[in-house]
Order: sequence, then C-alpha cells, then structure tokens
Amino acid sequence: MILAAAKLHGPHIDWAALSPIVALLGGAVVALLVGLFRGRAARQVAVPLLSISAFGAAAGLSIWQWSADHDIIAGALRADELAMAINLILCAAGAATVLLSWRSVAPREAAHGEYHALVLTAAAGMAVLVGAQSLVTVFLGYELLSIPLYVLCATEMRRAGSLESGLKYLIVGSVGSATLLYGLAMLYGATGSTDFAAVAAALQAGDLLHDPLLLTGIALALVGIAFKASVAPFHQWTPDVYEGAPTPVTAFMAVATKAAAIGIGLRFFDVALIGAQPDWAPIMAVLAAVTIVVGNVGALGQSSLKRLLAYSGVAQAGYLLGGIVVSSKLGLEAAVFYLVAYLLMNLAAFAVVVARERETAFGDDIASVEGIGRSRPLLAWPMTLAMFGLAGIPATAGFVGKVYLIEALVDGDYTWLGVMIVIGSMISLGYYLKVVAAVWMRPAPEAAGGRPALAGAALDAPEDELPGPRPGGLEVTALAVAFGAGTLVLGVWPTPLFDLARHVGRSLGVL
Amino acid sequence: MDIGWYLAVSAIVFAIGAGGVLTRRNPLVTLLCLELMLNAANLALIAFSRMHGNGDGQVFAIIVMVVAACEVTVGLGVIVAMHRRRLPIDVDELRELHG
Amino acid sequence: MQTLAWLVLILPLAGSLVSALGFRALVRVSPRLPGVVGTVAIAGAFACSIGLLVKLQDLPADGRQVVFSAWDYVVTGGVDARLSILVDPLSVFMALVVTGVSMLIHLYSTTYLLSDRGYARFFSYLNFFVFSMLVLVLAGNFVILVAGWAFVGAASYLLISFWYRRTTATSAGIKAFVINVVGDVGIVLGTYFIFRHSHTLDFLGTFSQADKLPQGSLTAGLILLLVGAFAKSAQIPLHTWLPDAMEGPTPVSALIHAATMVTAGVYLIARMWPLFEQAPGAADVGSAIGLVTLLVAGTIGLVVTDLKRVIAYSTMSQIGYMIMAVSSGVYVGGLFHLMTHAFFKALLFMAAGSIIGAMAGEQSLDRMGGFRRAMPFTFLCFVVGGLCLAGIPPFSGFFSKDEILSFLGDRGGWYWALYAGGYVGALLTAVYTWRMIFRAFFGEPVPEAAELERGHLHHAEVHVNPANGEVEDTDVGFPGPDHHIAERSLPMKVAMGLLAIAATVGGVLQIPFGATDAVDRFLAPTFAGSRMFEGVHPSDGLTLAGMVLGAAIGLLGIAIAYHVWVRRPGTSAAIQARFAGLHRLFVNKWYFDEAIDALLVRPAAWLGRFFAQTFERLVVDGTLVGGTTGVISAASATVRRLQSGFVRAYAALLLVGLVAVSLYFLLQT
Amino acid sequence: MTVHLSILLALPAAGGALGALAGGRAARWWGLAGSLLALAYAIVALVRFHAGDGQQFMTDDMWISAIGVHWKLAIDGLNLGLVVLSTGIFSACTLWATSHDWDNPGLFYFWLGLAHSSVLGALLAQDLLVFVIFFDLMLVPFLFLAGIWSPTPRADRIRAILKLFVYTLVGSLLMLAAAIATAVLNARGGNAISFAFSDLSGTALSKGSQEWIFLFFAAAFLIKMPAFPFHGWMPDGYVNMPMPVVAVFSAVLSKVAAYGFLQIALPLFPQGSQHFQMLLLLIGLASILYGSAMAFTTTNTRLVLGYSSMAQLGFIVLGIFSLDARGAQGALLQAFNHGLVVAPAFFLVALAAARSGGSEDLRDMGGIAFRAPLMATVFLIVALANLAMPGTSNFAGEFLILLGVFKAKIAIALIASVGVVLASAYSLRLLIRAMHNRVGPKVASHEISLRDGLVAVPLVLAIVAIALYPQFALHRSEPAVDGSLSTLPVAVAEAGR
Amino acid sequence: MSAVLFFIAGLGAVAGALGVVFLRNAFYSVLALVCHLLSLAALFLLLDAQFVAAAQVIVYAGAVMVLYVFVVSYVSDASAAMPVGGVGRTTGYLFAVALAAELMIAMLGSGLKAIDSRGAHFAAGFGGPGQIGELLLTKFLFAFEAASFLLLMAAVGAVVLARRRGGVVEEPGRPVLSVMDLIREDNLGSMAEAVNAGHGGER
Repeated sequence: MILAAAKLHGPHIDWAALSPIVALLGGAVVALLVGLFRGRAARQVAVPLLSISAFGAAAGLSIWQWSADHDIIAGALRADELAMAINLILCAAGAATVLLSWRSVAPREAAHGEYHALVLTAAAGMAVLVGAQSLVTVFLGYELLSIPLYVLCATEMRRAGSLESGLKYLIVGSVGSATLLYGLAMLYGATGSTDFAAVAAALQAGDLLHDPLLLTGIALALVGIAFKASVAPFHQWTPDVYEGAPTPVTAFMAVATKAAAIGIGLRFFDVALIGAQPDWAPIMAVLAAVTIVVGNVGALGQSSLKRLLAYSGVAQAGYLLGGIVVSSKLGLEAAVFYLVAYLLMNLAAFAVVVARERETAFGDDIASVEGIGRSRPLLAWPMTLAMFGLAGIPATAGFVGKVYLIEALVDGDYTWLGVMIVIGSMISLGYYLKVVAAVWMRPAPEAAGGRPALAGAALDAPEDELPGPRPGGLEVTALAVAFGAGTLVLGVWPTPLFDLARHVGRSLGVL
Repeated sequence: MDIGWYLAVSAIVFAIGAGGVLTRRNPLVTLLCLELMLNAANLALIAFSRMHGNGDGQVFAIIVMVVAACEVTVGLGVIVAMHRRRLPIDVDELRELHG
Repeated sequence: MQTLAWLVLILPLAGSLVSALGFRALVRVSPRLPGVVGTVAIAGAFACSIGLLVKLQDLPADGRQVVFSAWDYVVTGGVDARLSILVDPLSVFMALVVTGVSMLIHLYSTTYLLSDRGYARFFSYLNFFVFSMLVLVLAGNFVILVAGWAFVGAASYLLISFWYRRTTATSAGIKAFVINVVGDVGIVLGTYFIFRHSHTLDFLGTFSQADKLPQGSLTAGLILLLVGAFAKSAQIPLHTWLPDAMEGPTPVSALIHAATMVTAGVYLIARMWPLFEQAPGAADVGSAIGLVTLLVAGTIGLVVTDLKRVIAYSTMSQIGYMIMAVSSGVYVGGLFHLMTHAFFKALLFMAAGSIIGAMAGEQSLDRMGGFRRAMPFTFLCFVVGGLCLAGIPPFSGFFSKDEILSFLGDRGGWYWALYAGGYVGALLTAVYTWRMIFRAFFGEPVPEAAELERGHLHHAEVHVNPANGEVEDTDVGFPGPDHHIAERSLPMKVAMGLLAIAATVGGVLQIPFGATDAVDRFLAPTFAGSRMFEGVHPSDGLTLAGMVLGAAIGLLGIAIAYHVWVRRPGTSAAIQARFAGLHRLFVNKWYFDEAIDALLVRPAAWLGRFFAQTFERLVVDGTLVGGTTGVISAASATVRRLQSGFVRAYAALLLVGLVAVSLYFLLQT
Repeated sequence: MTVHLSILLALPAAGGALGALAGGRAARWWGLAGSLLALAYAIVALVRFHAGDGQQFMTDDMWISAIGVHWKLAIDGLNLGLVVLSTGIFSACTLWATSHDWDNPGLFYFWLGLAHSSVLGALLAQDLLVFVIFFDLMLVPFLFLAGIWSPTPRADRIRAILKLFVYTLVGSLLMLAAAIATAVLNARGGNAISFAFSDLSGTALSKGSQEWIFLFFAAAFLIKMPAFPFHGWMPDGYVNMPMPVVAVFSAVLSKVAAYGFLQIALPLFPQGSQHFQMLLLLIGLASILYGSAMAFTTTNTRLVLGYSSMAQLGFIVLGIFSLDARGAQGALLQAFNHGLVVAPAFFLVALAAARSGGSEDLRDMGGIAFRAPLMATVFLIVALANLAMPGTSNFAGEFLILLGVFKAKIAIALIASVGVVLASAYSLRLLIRAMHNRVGPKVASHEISLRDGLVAVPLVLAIVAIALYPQFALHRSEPAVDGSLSTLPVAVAEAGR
Repeated sequence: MSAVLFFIAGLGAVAGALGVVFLRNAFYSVLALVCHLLSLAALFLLLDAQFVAAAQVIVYAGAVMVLYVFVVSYVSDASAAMPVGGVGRTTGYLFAVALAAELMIAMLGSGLKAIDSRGAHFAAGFGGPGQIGELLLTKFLFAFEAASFLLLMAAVGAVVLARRRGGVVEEPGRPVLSVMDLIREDNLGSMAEAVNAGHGGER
C-alpha cells in the first residue's frame, strides 16, 4: 500500500488556468485573517479593500487566461471563455457588493473579515460551478456558493427578516441541492461516469436516450439548476430571501447566482446533455415560459423594491433560459450578452436601493425613491435606466440583449418562446414604469420618522447603534452612475459586448 | 441482492425525507429530513458505484457527507441564532416575508 | 381670354382677402371702404365676364369650349385633376348671372349692413362666396367642381351663421353645412362611379366618351350627382336647411339662397347633360323630385308667416321648376328661368329686407301690414317681383316659366304629368306670393308703418332674435343697431331699381315664336349634339295655349289672394279651420324636419351617447383594457397568494414541479 | 453616403441636452434652436430632393454587426413629407412651449428634443431594427412629459399615464418580436442576417409567417394610431399631457404608425397584407364611425380632437389597405395633412381654454370669436381643413383614399363616406361651441399675441399652401408609394396583365 | 445471507427514516436518524463500500448527531413536542408517494441490465481506504480541496451565526452586558471574539 501510494502521481495542476479561483479563495483567507486585527481601520477599510483587490485580481487573471480552452485538474474544471466571461461578471458583481457593503449594517453585524470571506467564497463557488466539468464539481460548486450565501442572508441578525430569509433559503435550498444531487447520482448511475465528456459520450452512444433512469436524472438535475436560477415553479424562495437578506447580499445573489446558474446550465445541458436536447429542450422552454409569466405577474403590485427586483429576476431567468433551450452558438452568445446587461441594470438598481435605504426611513419600500428625480438626479437617472433596461426599452443594454435572445430563439425554432419574452416584457412594464413614475412623477414624501425603519430592529438597542438617516455614500452613487451609464452606453454601442459574446460563443465546442 | 433493491430503498428514503420536509414544522426536524434526502442520494451513489465497479460514486458520497455536515452546521447555526433572537422555532411562524 | 377668365376668379378672391386681412386698415380709412372694395371687386369680375362673353362670341361656334389649366392639382395613379377651368357659353352665362346679381347685392349691402360690426367680415365672406360660385361654374373637372361646390357651401355656412352670437343662426349654419356635405359626398361618390370607367376627371374628356360608359354605373353615378344637386338646390328631401338659412342677413338670402348658390344644382345637371341623356332613368329621378319639390314647397309657402321664409319656400319651388326642366332636357328653358328667377327673387328679397328694416328686424307677416304708402318704392319692387313670380306677361318670369312648361308638354308621355303639375304649382305660386304682398302692404298700417309715414324709422328698444325672441347682446354690435330701408338709401335703391328693370324686361331675351332666342343661340355650342336641345321644339299651338293658360292661372292666383286676404280678411281663418289637417301638415312643413330628426339625427345621437357612455366604458375600457389587466392582476394575485410565506408550501411547490417535470421526462421514454 | 441625416437626427436631441445642461430660462432657447435647425435642415432636404431618384441623402454604416443592424438612414418619397411635417410641428410646438414657464425647464426641453429626434429616427430609418428602436423610444419622452408636467392633479394621473404607456408599448414590443423574426427568417438559406430594408424582401417569407408577423406589426401600428378598438389609452393619454405635448403626440406620432404600414408592412409582408386586407379595412371603417360619433358626443375639447384624429386615421388605414396606389397616395398625403391640421387645432383649443378660465370643456366656452377675429379666422381655416372640405389638401387626400377603397371594396367606400359627413358635424360643433354662440360664463376673450401668431400663422399658411398645390407632395411620393405596393400580389397580378 | 442482511438493514433504514418524520419529539427524531444512519452504513458494507461505511458511522452518527443533540437540547424549551404540520399534511404525503413512485419507475424501469445484477466485477481493494484515497488525490483532487474549503467556510458561517453579540436579546429582561463589553469595541463580532482569542478572559 505504501509503495502504491509512493507511486501515486498527482494530476497536473494548471495553476495559471486555476488562478482566478485561487485568487478568490486566497482573498477569502486573507480577508478572514486581516479581519482578526483589532484596529478599526484594518477591519473596516483594509478588509473591503483586500476583497476588492481579490476580485480585481481574479478579474485580471480571468482576462489573462481568456483564451484558455482546456480541462484542468484531471477534468474537474474547464477553463474556457465561458468560464472566464462569467468570472468577470462574478468579479464585477462581487466588487460592487463589497462597495455597497462598505458602510452597511451587515458586515458590522457579521464582522468584516468573515463577511467578506463569505462573499469571496461564494464567488469562488460560482466560478467553480461555471467551470465544472464533472458531476462532482457541479455539486461542490453548487454547495460552495450556497452555504456562504445562507450565512450571508442571515447576517443582519437584528432583523427577524434576515434570519427568516436565511433559514428559508437554507431549507428550500437544501431540498434543491438534494434534488440536484439525486439527479446527478442517477446520471452517474446511467452513464457510469462523473465526467461531462464521458456522460456526453455515453449519450452519444444512443441506446440510453430513452432510459427512464437517465431521463429522470436529467429531470432532477434540471430542477436543481433551475432552482438556483429562480425558475418557476422553483422560484418561491427568491422573493422572500431577496427581501429579507441585507441589500448588498441581495444584489450579489441577484446577479452572481443567476450568472453562475445560467453558466452551469449552458455547460451542463449544452455539453454533457447535448445528446438529449430533444428531450429536455421542450420542457425547459415551457418552464421558461411559466417563469416569465410568474415572475412578471408576481412583481406587479409589490411595494418593496427588493421584492419587485426579485420577481423581476425570476422573469429575467425565464428570458435567459431561452438561451439554453435552443442549444446553439447564438443562444450561448445571447445568454452571455444578456447576463452582462442584467449585471449592469440590476446593480444600478440595487445601488440606488442601498443609497435610499440609508437616506430615508422607508427601507426598500418604493416610497423611498419617490421624488428623487428632483432631489437626487444622480440616483434617479441610474434607476430609470435600470428600469428601462430591465423592461427592454431601446437604447439600453437590456433591449439589445432581448433582441439577441429573441433572435436566437427564432433561429432555433422557438419563436413562440420569443413571443413569450415579448409578452413578459409587456407585463413587466406595469411595474418597471411604476418605479420610474415614483422616481419622477411623485413628490418626495414627508419623512416618516427620523430613522430608517429597519424591520425588526430591537427598540431597546442603544441609540447610536442604529444608523439614522445618513448619506448614501459617494461610492454607492458612483456605482449607480457607473452601471447606469454602462446600461446606456452598451445599449447605444453594444459592439464591444457583442465581441465578448462572440468569443464566448466559441467555447462550448459541441455546439 | 440485486442493485435494484438498494436503489428502491434509496428512492423510498428520499421520498420520506421529502415528505418530512413538507410536513414537519420544527426546523430541526426539517434539517434531519434534509439529511435523509442526502443520505438517500448517497445510498444511490454507492449502489451505482458498486454497479459500475468504479470508485467515483464512493468518492462522490464522501464529498456529499462533507456537504451534509456543512449544511447541518450552518442550519443549526441559524436555528441557534433565532433562538437567541427569541424567534419561534417553527417554520410556519416564519411568515414575515411573503406576498 | 385666359387672363380675363382667371381675373374673373381672382378679383373676388382678392376682394375677400383684402377685406379679411386688412379690415382694420380699411375701416380706419372709412367705415364704408370694405363695402366699396367688395363691390368694386365684383364689378370688376362682372366686367371681365362680359369681356369673356365678347371674346367667346369671337370664336367659331365649335371652338367655344376652352379649357385653361393653371397647374397640376392631383395627378397621380391615373387621377388627372388639374387646376383647370372650362370657359364655354354655359359657364360664361352662369358667371354673368352670378357676378351681375352679386354686384347689385353688394351694392345693396354697402348700406344695408352699414351699422353692423361685422361689416368688413361680411364683405369678405360675400366676396369669397362669389369666388366660390365662380369656381363652381367655371370648373373644368370634377375635382374643381367639388371644390367650388364645397366652397359655396362653406361660404353659405359662414353667411348663415354670420350673426354667430345667435344660437339659432349657428345651428342653422351647421345644418346647412352638414346637408351640403351630404351633397358633396354624393358628388364625390358619383364621380367615382363615372371615373371608374372613364378614367378621367376632366369634363370634356368624360363627355366625349359618355356613350361608352356602362348604363348601371352611369345611372348610379348620376343619381349620386343628383344627391349633390338636391342638397345644394334644396330639393326634397334635402331641403330642410334652406328655410333655416334665412337666419342669415337678408342680402345673403337674396344672393345665395335665392339667386345663385341654390341654382348650382340646375347648373350641374345642365353641365352633365351628355351623361344624363345616356341615363334617362337618372334624369327621370331629377324630374320627379323637381315636381314634388315645387308642389310641396308651394303648399308650405301658403301658410308660412315669416316673410323671408315665404320667399325661401318660393325659391325651393321655383328651383323645382328648373330642376324638372333641365332633368327633362329643357336646358335653355331651365337656365333662362334660372336667370330671370335670379333677378326677381333677388329683388323680392331685397324688398323684403327693406320692410324688415322698417320693422326693426321683425320678420313675421302677422305683425306687418299697410306699408303701401310708407314705402312706395319697396312696394313697387315687390309688385314687380310678384308679377314675375306669378308669371304675368310681359314680366320675365312669364316667358321663362312658360318655355319650360311648353317644352315639357311637347315631350309628351309622363311629362304631361310634369306639365300639369307645373301649372298647379304656378297657381300656388301666384297665391302665396300675393298673399305675402297683400298682407305686408295692404290693410291697416301697423304702428311701424304709421311711424314711417310720419317720417321716422322705427327703432326697437330691445334687440331680440326674431327666431326665438332671445334678447341680443347689444354690445356685440351685430346685427347692427340701425336699420336701413330702400327709400332712404341710394345704393339700395339703385340696386333694387336695376334689378326691377332687369326682372321686368329680362323676358325679351327669349320670346317665343322666334321673336328672340338670344339665350338659345348663345348656349347652343354647349348643347351641341343634344337630342333634347336639338330635337324638342314645341308646336306653336302648344306654346300659345301654354301662354294663355299661364297668364290666366297667374291672374287667378292673384285674384284668389286678393279675395282671401284683402276683400274677405276672415276667409283665411275659415279655410284653416275647414282643412285643419292639411293646414297642420303645411305649417309643419310636411314634417320633414321631424322625420329626418327621428330617422337620422336621433339614432345618430343615441349611438354617439351609447358609444360614449356605455360602449367606451364597458367594451373598450372594460373588456379590452380591463379584461387584459384583470386577467393579469388575477394572475398576479394568485402568484402572490401562493407566495404565502410558508416555507413548507414552497418546498411543496418545488416538489410538485419536480414531480411534473419528472413525469414529462418519464413520458419521453 | 452623407452624414447629413445623422446630423438632422441629432440636432433636436443635442439642443435639448444643451438646454438641460444650461438649465433655467436659457433651456427653452436651446431647445427651440435645436428644433428650428432641424426644420431648416429638413427644408433644405425638401428643396434638394429629386422625385424619382429613390432614396436620397443615404447614410449607411454598420451599427451592430453581430445581429446585422445597419445605421442606415435615407429620405425617400414616403418619409420626405413626414420628416418635414415632424420638424415643423415640433418646432411650432417647442415655440409654443417657450411661452410657458415649465417647472425644471432643462429636463422638459431635453425630453422634447429627444422625442423629436426619436420621431425623426423612426421616419428616417432604413433598417427594420433601427425603426423599431426609435418607434419604441419615441414614447419614452412622452412618459416623462406627461408624467411630470401634466396639467391634471398628480394623484389621478400616474395610473392613467402608466396605462397609456404600457398599452402603447405593448404594441411596439410585439413588433420587436415580429421584426426579429422577419430578419431571421430572411436570413434562412445562408444569407448573413441583416435588418436593412434593402436586404429584406417580401417574398422570402412563407405565407404563414407573413400572416402572424403582419398581425404583430399591425397591432403595433394600430395601437399607436390609435384605431378602434385599440384606443383605450387615448382618452387617458390625451387628457394627461401638457397641451404642446399632446399636440405633437397627436400630430406626429400617429403618422409614424401610418408610415410604418407603407414602409414596412406592405412591402415586406405582401401576402399578409393581402390576407388581412378586409380586417384592416373594417378596423379603419369602425375607427371612422366610432371616432366621429365620439367626437360629436364628448365635450372635452382635447378628446374631440383626439377622437377626430382617430376617425382621420381610420381614413388613412382605409387608404393604405385599399392596396391601391391612389389609396396609398391619399393616405400618405392625408397623414401629412392631418398632422398639419391637428397641431394648430390643439394650439387653438389651448388658446380658447386660456380664454375661458382655463376650462377645456366646450360647455364653458363660447363667443370667443368676437374679441379675437384673427384667432377666429385661423380656427375657421383649421376647422374647415379638419373636416376635409373640398379645396383643402385634406380633401385631396380623402378623395384619393376613397377612390382607392372604391376600387377595392365599393361598400366600404360608401359607408366610409358617412364619416366625411360626420366630420363636418363634429368639426363645426367644435368651432361653434368654442368660438361662436353666446359668451360663456367665464370667458374673457382677447386677440392672440404675436408669439401665438408665430406659432399658428406658419402652420395655417402651410395648410393653405398645400391646399393650393397638393401635387407638390403627391409628385414626390408617387414613385415610392408605387414601390411599396409593388410586391403585393394584386400589384404583381396587375402588372402581369 | 446477504439478502437477510439487506432486508434487516433496509428495513432499519426505512424505519429510521419514518421515525424521523413521524416521531413528534425532535430528540427522538434525532435518535431515529442515528438508527437510520447505522442501517445505511450496513447497506454500504453490503455494497462493498467499507470506507464510506466507516466514515458514515464516525462522521455522521458520531459527530454530526452529537451536534444535533446539543442543539436540540439547547432550543428544546422552544421546540419540544411541536405538532407535525397540520396544514397540507395529507398533500405532503401524497407528493412524497408520487415522488417515490416516479423514482421507483425510473430506477427499476431502467433498461440497464446492470441494475438487475449484483454489480460489476471490481478490482481488489474496491471501496477500501486505499482506493478512495487514491481517487481523492488524483481524479478528485480538486473536489477534495474544495470540500475542505467548504468545511472551513461552514465553520466560519456557524460562528458568525451562533456567536453572542450585544443588542440582541438573549433572555427576557436581561440585557447581555459584561465587563468585556466595556473593554472590547462594540459589535466586534469576529471569530476572535467567539473563541475569546486575544482576550483570554472569561465572559
């Protein structure tokens, strides 16, 4: 035995290709350790700065490894343009989250080091998930992103809502991951392998295609991934968790989790399960349609902006699913394009929500943005652009993204799903424009009480511990403006983003 | 015994776990039911591993055990936090967020 | 010649624009200046028309149809409407009548409306009307014809509503306009039917292929054209606007609603003769409607008490003659009657205006009487007009009416019915005309007449709208506070005098038995090739019989009127009581207004209200918008109710989805 | 290849943006300058346009190569008149707006300029997606213009405004899907995907595809017009916009929809158009009758004009779907005419409202003409043009429309002519009840000011000029209209005969 | 022999699972789960997965369940004898049955011959620590490392969630204040605090 162990040769580790993930995980460890320092500056300034640098480093390394296209570490992961592109989205979302958290309640409650370490780990988990090239890695990535998020959701412990959202996410999320796991197990059972390549090869052989074991495995895996992407009817955790979680965490979940889920969806279905495409595509299209309807109608009549954005995120997941359904190069490109647009629009909106949560006593209620068209144009414009972008109004990145998606769907003979996207957009106008109307057309409300009414805040807590109305923060405004401007610029001149999407389109070789 | 028998047990346990999640109000028990579901998957993995005669399934199962432990830890952490916060330990009482 | 032809059009337009745009400057120079400008413009047009006449006579007979085009108006896809005018004897004849009568009426108006605050506006409108009428008669194709047709309608509307502070005037205006638009639409649609086969909108081009047009389309098209003619010429059933149009100032009634515009229908039918001769069915419709109108209008004229409305119904009736004539192929007779009617009817209206001036705006015959001595000139004019209308030789009306009826008689067949009807109408005409004269000028002088005899023109203390008794806002200044009568106003006197002379001697142009046939000869080039024009010539016997009969009937009518309203003043009431039903029918104008109201206006209004109050709310807003939003909000409510907050329910839904998805996949095996 | 149209397109928005940066009182002059410059540019284009030379002043660049979107702008016979119209109307309405002190003027003129640019973009676009983009985009400024500067109380209007925009954007979004489908289906068979009109052809699509795509486009256009029964947004929208804004909205935006039928629906989906001809004719007819009946019933002056526009657009739909060159020519001419008439009509209604104590209800008006003869004259001309009195260009348009319909479906033409009669009734009713009759209780009349005259008189002169010489417009549009009908099966059949 | 063992262990596993769901006291549920886990370990052994079986017993039944027991007793006053969910209980079971049926169909309806066999032949050492270790260090090296990081983060998360902090009510009417609260900065809330590192003092 010992001799055997001595003969053992570890797999070749392509550190370069792995470097973005290493940067994120390393950043997490460093943040955790720096968080132990006593100095206020170390904790409140150095830790966020370190986190941002970790995200920046990961982003830089992703760009460095842009043209990589091979399996790494014994086929556990794959480094290719899709993975790198989604890494970039994750890093942008992560860095933005760090900025939004800068003066927020959540990191103080959870302690800065731990908070940022959890964010970085979740991001790393997402990167793992997107790069996953084996069933085991899929599951691990899935959990590596989920478990830190369960904790992050519950970090604002003074609010019952935060804890509630954490527990709900945990319970429903675990059901989702158990489902995924069972599906993966069945796929393993049917194909005898955990490698995507081997799974795809087994499907290619043909006689498996109508085997109930395989098909049920696909069904369960589909549900598991759809769960993370907030696809109806597996979306119900989304509104509650988004609303209850600290707003920066919500922003991170909304953008990054969705990107990761769609990324693995693309890879898992369009690489490993491409052979069974005729089996899963129709039901996935139906799920997409249901999601579009449920998300959009659910968002109507919401008064909490976070909840509204949550439902909106559900609907957007439905749109994005279209990119997977068609299993084409165009679909892949469109999905990636839309993810970037989605990142810009959502983060702009969440930045405004964060700023107004701090500035007013209305929390994330829609009343908090009323009348900011006059008083805070630098917040009003990004919010407006974000809403227009999400609704698919022209001259925003969201519009171009939708065009791209619909084009992919029509091209893939799923025209009806394209029309569903359009119908969804129609319904969505009902709530996006409501926000725009609140921003520009309603007068600023009379301040209701002097302090932000953080739901469930303990009333007997010392005065100075509860943040009163305070400036939203320069960094939050800057973030909103930057992402709002990005929405606009990429709506008018989307070619750079198209170039990126086309690069990614080359990655999944099977297509 | 044929592998199929093991798989049948696995399926039953998975369903029982799922049923437990649907019916139990105590989050602690809900966590236990989640463990049941993961263990059912583990049983399936090991059965398949035996079926194919390769070790991938077993390694997968070990990893699942790690994950299960992590989930339990965090889940219990949340429950403890809720208990400290004097929130009811009852999933049906967690209804502040809805609609 | 081309220059003259365009000048005929341009001068009135220029006059109109000068008055309209420069009214402040003009009035500043002299309050009368707008009137002078207007009159001079029309006089210029009249002069140009005469010039045109002379030039036309210089051309060879077969070359007297000249088309001048200014520019392309609508030329696309086979439509060939150019801004073109057709100068031929018929159009020049009409232009002469129009400009001549207009000139006199402008002259009359310079004093008649002098105190009116809308003096400049009035002349602007009036000049615009003349311009429009000239466009109508000079039009060289259907599109320009329709344009002129509608312009006169608009001018008529403007003038009817001239005193726009009166709701009666504005509602009369809108009524006239809408009915005239019905006519316009008729002409447009008729044009389509003809254009469909002729592929040209040009008159001469269309006429040249008249015999090639299919009968069905042609008849349909011509009947639609007749709708236009009826609307403009106040023929049944599109006549109801004309009596109401008397809301306009009296010169307007004289010019537009007696002499010129309302005869446009006659002109149209005469102009379209090549087509009508190919479609006798359509022509017969025209004849029949003409007859019905002339009789119905005559009966109403017997009982109406508003002075101007009596003349208005008389106009309807006389136009009935003309329509009947031109529809039956008696073109020259119809047009000759058009001319003489223009003279004497304008005269009658002017005279009526003079009396109304003396009555300070009051128009009811019931309040008038005994003006004979107070207003001798007016009386004289009235008598001349009355004699013309009644068809007493040697006044012009005698010859023109007689020509129509004898030609009808000559055609035989069912035209005998028209012939007989025409004489019945003549009797009615004589009776109601002289009823009017006897009631206004005979009997005891009313206080206003007595006041005038004492040398003072009556002036009302309070101005009221004669139509509904509503008190007028005096600060507004229209109708003007002062009134004018012919006896005291030279321009009015001149205008009326000239017209009276024309009405008296106009008949010499066309005396039967070959004595004179100036009109006939002049118009011949236009009607060259017509079966009716060249083929129908009444025998001398028929002509003579007709003349005797006509004169006798005219005298009989005057005698009856004298008996009823002068010798035995109570007779009228006795007859009313004896024939109460008939009287009620006549007084209510054969219930045409009521019928149109019940059949068209009220259903339309009800529909409008239904749309506005019910349909819009229930269907457009309720079902279409509300239905969609309702479904969506119901879905929204469902989604949000499912989002109950129970985490177990979420897990349950997840499992339901899982079971469903798995089932789908299992079904794929 | 010129850059002129891009400049034309950018001028109003640039003016508005500079105005927004300048803020305060200066904003209005920047906004006005942008509009007027665009107008001048458009007039130069009009003068230098040669009928029969096809598309002119072409700008053609690749915009988004990945999905085949070209930045392609051109003026042809179809859009020439409407470009001039929209620059003219926008200039007039901007001038009109300058006489009013708007809250936050920089933003106001920015949105107005952006609206102007978007409309121009939709008209000039020679690329399907660019058209769709601007077609959608041109609504956005109106959302703000109506929402922020609406005359109605805040509480009531937001719902109404949201209804308006959701409703109208619904149509546009359907069109988006249809446009993409058109391009993708055209690209089947190996061609690179492209949205440029010149790369799309009416024959590449199967009849089935054409039918649904046509329906989507038709829905967008009919809603934007609006046509019965898709006008549910119209009352809310019209009541809740500031007057200058509702004037441009009514005068210009609905025309873009009519233009879309001619530029896109007919040439690209000939079989679809043919298949749904009767449906569209019936919709047009219903719009005419319903709009007229409503215009005759309502007492809100804005809605009188709104429903009257609906009826007029019914005629335009009829003309287009006569699928006959004359009808289409008439429709295009009528689109121009209606824009030219309805903007001053709104202006006059606003002036009348200002003279009757701010009330826009006919019942509160009356007798305004007496102290304002010039205004009365202008009102009269506008009313007569609105009812398409023969001799006006509106008549020329209706004449051609009805002629085209007459050729296609006699019965429809006969019924539609009822609309002509009704038009006279409601137009005169508006004129009389506003300007004539007894003086209303709160009416304090006075003549229009010089600045008001600057807005109204050029428009009225334009109405008169085009009335005298409609051929000016017809001549320039004829080749293009023939071109857009040339792919229709009827036209093809006729040409073969 | 193996059949008998299978039935005993299988029944134990299912019974344990049912016990978890149906026992009303959370404490008994935990014990039922332990029973289930042990049965499962036996099944693993029957499937020649000795290492996993061992790990199951040690890690799961041994460590994790102990944690459970502690937490159950910690919160027991609040959660003792909580009724099984009333609402939707029957439907919950129905779904479970439907799910079980579907999974059974999938598993047993599979056309794979191997399912109806006792499994493939395998090399010596299958399921033993050597083979598992080799796989973990070669093919599944990344998974192994990532799992370890996951454990770290779970620990961090648990600390973040479960540590005591000021401002959050601990006991009714008794604010949590101690000497340490005066020394340390407010809401420091780090792991350091949780383990009292650097302070060493008692709370």
